[in-house]
Amino acid sequence: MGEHLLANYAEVVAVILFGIGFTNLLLQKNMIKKIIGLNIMDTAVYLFLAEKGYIAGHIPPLIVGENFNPDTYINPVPSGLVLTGIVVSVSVTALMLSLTIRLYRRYHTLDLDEISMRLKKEGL
Amino acid sequence: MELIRNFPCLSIFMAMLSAIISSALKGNGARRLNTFVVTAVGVMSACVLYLTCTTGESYVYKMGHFPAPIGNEIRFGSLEAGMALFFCVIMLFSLNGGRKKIQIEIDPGKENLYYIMVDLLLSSLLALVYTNDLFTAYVFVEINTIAACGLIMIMESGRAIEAATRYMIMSLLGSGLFLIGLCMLYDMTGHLLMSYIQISVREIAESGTYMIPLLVTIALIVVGLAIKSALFPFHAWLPDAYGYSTVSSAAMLSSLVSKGYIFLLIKIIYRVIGFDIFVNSKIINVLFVFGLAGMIMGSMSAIRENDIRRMISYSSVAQIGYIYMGFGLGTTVGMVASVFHILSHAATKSLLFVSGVGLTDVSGEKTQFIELTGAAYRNVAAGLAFTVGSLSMVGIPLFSGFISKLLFSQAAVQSNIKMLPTLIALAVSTVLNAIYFMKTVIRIYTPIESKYPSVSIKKNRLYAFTLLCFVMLNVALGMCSQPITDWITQGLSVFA
Amino acid sequence: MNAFYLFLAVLIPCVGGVLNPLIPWKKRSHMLIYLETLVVVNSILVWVLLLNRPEEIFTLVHFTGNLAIAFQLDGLGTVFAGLISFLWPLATLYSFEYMTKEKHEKTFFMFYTVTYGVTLGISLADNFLTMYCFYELLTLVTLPLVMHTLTREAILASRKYLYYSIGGAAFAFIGMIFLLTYGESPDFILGGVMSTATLAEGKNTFLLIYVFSFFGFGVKAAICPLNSWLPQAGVAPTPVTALLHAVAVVKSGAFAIMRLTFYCFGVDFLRGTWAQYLLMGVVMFTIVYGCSMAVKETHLKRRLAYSTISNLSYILFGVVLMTPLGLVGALSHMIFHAFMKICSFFCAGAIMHQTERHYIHQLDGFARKMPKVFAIFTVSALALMGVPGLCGFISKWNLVSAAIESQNPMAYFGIGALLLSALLTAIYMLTIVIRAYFPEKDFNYDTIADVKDPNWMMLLPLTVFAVMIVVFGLCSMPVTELLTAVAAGSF
Amino acid sequence: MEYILLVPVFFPILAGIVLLLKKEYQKRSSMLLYVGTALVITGVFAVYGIFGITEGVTLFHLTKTLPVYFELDTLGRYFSLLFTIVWILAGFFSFEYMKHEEREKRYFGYYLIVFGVLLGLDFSGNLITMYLFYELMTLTSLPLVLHTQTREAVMAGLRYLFFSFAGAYMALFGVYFICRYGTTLNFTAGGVIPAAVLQENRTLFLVAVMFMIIGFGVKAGMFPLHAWLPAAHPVAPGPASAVLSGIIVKAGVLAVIRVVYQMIGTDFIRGTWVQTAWMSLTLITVFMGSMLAFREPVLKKRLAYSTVSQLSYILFGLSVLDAEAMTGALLHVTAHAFIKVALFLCAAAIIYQTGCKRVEDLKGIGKGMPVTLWCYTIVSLGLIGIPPTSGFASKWSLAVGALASGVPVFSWLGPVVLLVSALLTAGYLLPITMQGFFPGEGYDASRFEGKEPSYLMLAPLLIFAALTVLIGLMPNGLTDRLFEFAAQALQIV
Repeated sequence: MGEHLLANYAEVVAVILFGIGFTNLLLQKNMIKKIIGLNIMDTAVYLFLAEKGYIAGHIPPLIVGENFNPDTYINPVPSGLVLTGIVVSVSVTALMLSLTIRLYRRYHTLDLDEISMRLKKEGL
Repeated sequence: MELIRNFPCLSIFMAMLSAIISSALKGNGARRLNTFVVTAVGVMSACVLYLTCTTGESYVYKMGHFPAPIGNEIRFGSLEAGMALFFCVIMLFSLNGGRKKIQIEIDPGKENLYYIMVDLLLSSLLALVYTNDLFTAYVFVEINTIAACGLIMIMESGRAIEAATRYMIMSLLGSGLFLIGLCMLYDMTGHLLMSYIQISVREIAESGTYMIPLLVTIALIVVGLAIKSALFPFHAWLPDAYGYSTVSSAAMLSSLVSKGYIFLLIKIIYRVIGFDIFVNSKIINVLFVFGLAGMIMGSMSAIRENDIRRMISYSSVAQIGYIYMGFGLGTTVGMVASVFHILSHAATKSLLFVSGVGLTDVSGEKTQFIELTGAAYRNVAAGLAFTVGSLSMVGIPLFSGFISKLLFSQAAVQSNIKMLPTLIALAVSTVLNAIYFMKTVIRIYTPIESKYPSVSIKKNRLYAFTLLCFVMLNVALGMCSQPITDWITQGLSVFA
Repeated sequence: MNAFYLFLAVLIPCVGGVLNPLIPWKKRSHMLIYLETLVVVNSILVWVLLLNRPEEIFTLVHFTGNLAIAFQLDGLGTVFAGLISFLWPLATLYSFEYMTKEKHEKTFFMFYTVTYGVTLGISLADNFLTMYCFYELLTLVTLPLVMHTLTREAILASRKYLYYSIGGAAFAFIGMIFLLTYGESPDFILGGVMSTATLAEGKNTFLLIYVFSFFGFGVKAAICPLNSWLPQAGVAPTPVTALLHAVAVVKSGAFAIMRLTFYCFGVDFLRGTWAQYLLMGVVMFTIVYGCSMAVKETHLKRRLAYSTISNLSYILFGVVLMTPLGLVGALSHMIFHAFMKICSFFCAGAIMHQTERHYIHQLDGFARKMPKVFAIFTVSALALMGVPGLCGFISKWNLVSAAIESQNPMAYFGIGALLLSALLTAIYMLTIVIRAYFPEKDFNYDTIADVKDPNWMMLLPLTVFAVMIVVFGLCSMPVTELLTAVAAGSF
Repeated sequence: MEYILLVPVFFPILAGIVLLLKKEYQKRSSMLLYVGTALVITGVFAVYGIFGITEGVTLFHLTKTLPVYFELDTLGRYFSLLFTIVWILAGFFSFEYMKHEEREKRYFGYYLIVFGVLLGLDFSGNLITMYLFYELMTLTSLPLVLHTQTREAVMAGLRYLFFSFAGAYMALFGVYFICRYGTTLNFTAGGVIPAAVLQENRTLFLVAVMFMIIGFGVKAGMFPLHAWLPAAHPVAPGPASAVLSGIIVKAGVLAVIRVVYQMIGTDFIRGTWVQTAWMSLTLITVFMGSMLAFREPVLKKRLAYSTVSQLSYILFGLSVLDAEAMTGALLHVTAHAFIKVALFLCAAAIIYQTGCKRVEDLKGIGKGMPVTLWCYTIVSLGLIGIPPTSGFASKWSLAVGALASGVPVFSWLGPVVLLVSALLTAGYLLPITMQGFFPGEGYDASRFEGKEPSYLMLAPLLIFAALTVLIGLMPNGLTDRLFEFAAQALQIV
């Protein structure tokens, strides 16, 4: 068991990071911390993907000049996935932030539970 | 015929394009464009459905330049086409039914934004339905989430924003899990195209290595999608999100967005994991239990609810429980029942939301039951439609709900262990459904000297017509269920 | 005759009823003539059908697979259809007079007439699904009738009625699924539709399912502990309580149970199992319980409703004996109780209509002022008690003979329950009669000076029913023979 | 010709119904004429039927297996003759008595109906017919009980009704089984159920018989369901209490004989717990009835308790299952009928004339109403069992039969209890005579002066007193016939 963990340390780190991010997103009350959690979570996934796509000793899949030797490249697909993922993550984070701003403007707090309490009190 | 094969791809892009164009249009224009696009996509889907049904095969459509193992693909059979058509129909009806409310509730300057969101939603739904690539599915899941969130928060009331935030957080948790599961799957199989993943998964399963990671992966994906589609106990966000958004949004969210995810799950079960592997994993038992719990608890919460919109929302929790319970049975028949229930519930729930708003409108915009007394006399069409919806929900014969109940029970009978719990839960849930829906029906038909004015059908032609369409759809599902179940069965068979 | 007419018989009242509120009537009498004609014509149609029985099956629509809405007429259906088509025109006539004091007549008569069609649908159903559909419809179309007065009480009652009925149907639904899955034929077949091998395989499961569906349909037949909706539903106008909650609705429940027991699961399978003993116990308890509650009750209609609960379980007792003779007993009590109870309810309705009095202690000395109504009420009371010479005696006799014949020791206790219930019946019915006929010595008749017999529209049905009670009591043989043939499957 | 049998049953019923439906008579006498004629006609036809017709007649079938059938056997003849005599005489008595009651028409209407029903009960040739008339009897006699419509009367009437129905339904339990397993429903000496069947379902039938004995015993005031009797009999108008106490209770006896002797058969229950229980119940009732009568201050109630006690004499005689004892029991039916009717009529006459109801008010009544009190005294002696009255003859047979029966314990316990009860009977009846004639020094009995009732009332009293003595003097003709019947019923060759 231990050996496996050690051998795949990058994956282990990724999963731990994912766990941290997930827990933050789920349990933090503060909106900003939630968003940070979200980002940690996403980043963990990218780490995981990057590690998966990396082949030791190979170079990035960039075509420089006429040199074209697929055997020396790392797997390009995960890199593509990471890029796409980052785009998605950015947009989602932006949306979350905009929501946070709106809530803050209205209620002057970042605590989601408190906002809920207030809404209940207002009886809306 | 060749042309028709381009339609799925075309419809996705049309929807996206219209979203982009709409940003440059005013509210009315965006609305017209949207109506046109939805209709056009519907027609195209119908053509695709016709094609796939007549040939009885599924087609693969290459996206981009790369061939199969690496490139992106669209794949469509009769089930996908039918779903796409159905989603278009429901979307059209929901938008028409809530049109007035949209004009009232949304800041005129932002109306076009609303339609942008709807267009995006449509495109993402279509993509979810058609795509054969898992990562593409993830991307569109996120687009779908964003669009849905936009539909909720467009109301700009505190509650709506709060609901949107909560919805967003839960969705992100779900998609996070989905994503990591997806990556692990990719790690194990080295593919992103569903068909190829399945081959590898099969090999893994046969060789017996990596069983635990495989199981974990399946669990992550399933839980991720379950959170997004509000399976009990992950449903906390749902009543607020459905209850405080504008009516069209609520109708679309409940009948389309969550159904889109469920359809994706079905697709993953069949195309990615393989139905038999999925059945042999323990996960279906978990789904089964949560499904049953959802059926009961959702209804219980609905009974306690004092607000008609939230009550209908909680009812969705129960209905989603039905669908997952059907998955949990682990038979093809159960799956057919679940798919049928997706249709039936979508048709009924949007009908309920749309007719519910008609009732609240004539009760001073109040959603509390006490204000609704006698509302059916003030808005006859809405009252009748709400009654039909309720009867269908309760599972009265002739309406769609009855057929899905019938299919579920027939599926349940085939399983020895799960038979009794399912049947009893179905019966109990029927009673609970009857309690809260019929209570409402009786209330709206209790005449009272009301201070609120009535609305005649003549003034609300479009609304009444929409309701009529919904009712017809419902009755059609209830009366002519044979072709539909045939179609589902056939669709599922070409699915894998 | 062509089997299509079966469907027609179901359709005419439904369509005719729905048309009623849509037609702009100039005068009330026009509407009444229309309705009565409609009902009478349909009843004639039904009777013609009964006498020239169509052999084939009329299929209306196919649902999925072998599920279809289909109609046919067999022995059991004949009995039930004959019964309701005889009672309905008379009850309609009665309600014309009764409803003069109520509002929303048009809607009322719409649902009242539609219910006729739906009940016929139950009796003419060819398969379980059809019966189930009409059974659910029955709940829905009778609901507005229960809440007709729209008082808070009525709404609560109707809600309860609805929940109970739908809940019951949900459990009956389970049975239906099993029958559809394991049955060899979707149609009703005397002796059961499942093969012995299938049944033997999952014996206990099938028994459990049978018990579920028995209780499911039992809701309408008001078996304990699912009976509390029935007395509450007494807030409805009397024609509803009388016809629906003494005959059509509750008997539909009993009828469905007969179908379930004799035509679906098959008595050979059920006899001697724990399911039989359990149900017999429940039924016996209900028999006694209903009567005891009736004795306690002081509201006239509610007392009769409790009496109905008890009497329905008589019918079910015959069913759970699970012998052909038991079915004969059950059917005869179904018919005779219909006459007796509708008669007593209509008397109660006449009293309420004429005098606005609802409680038994208000009825002192009424017999002198309403001699006809009370004479008829007395006849029905005696018949309910089972005095020989009136029809109640015959049906009880048939039930008990079946119980003895079944050689089932528990059935002997059932006889005891029947007799105890007969005694309680005597108590709760005759206290009313005696109060009305023999008020206390210094009773002042001026206090009820306003009380008088109702007009012919009410008296005619009452008289017919009373006469039928006596006629059936004296010459029951043709009926019993018919029922024996039905139970043997030779009719 | 056998259809004549139906006349005495249905004629009075119809006549009664007609009377009830008619408008109020202008003149009282025309109503009395109508009633009197109806009674006499019925009596004539009844006597003709009793002595002249041997064949049975089937009226119709209730169900295929349940014919309504009339036939007269010895028992039926005996009972119907007795009922006819008493009913007509008491009827004439009430012509006078009912003057001080209201709603006479209703009273006479039901009086006629009950007459017909009772004759139907006697004439019935099978179990189901008997049961039918038994229930009808309960229902139609109810208006007689609660005639006065005081609260007390209504309550007593209800009690009467419900106890009777409880009994009838208990009996019905047995009827069901007999009808199922019996070879015939007609009354047959020795029973109708094959011995093999009886043995096979032994427990069931024993329970059924016990139910039937207790059930029909309700009408005969047998413990434990006797409580209705002391309540119901006294509240009725005088002549009605007389026939209730003298006649209608006998219907219970008749039913018990029919069931035990002619349906189940005595062999089956001899020596079983049923017989023991039955005997115990009757003896308890005998003793308890007498004790309660002894303590009761109201005259009519005292007589009612006496009825409870005396009826159980009869039932005890039947329960011994011995020909001699049964003869005694049957004889006591007549004896008690005449005596108790006479006693009640005396009480009625006293109430009618003076309004006195309690025993202590009757001191010195002998001064004013000597004929009434003498009649009372004579029949009292009969009830106690002092020769030469009918009561002596019947009780003698009873005791002898019991002693000879050889039933353990009860063969001597029975006569002892009967003796004690006789002493108690003397104790509760005779003080009235003594105080009536000898009120004691200085007691002013002038309020009773000239209160002797009219001849219409006196005549029945005298006739009953005379009959009591007559039977006591010459019981043999009757006892022989009865013994013959008893021997046949017990199948003693």
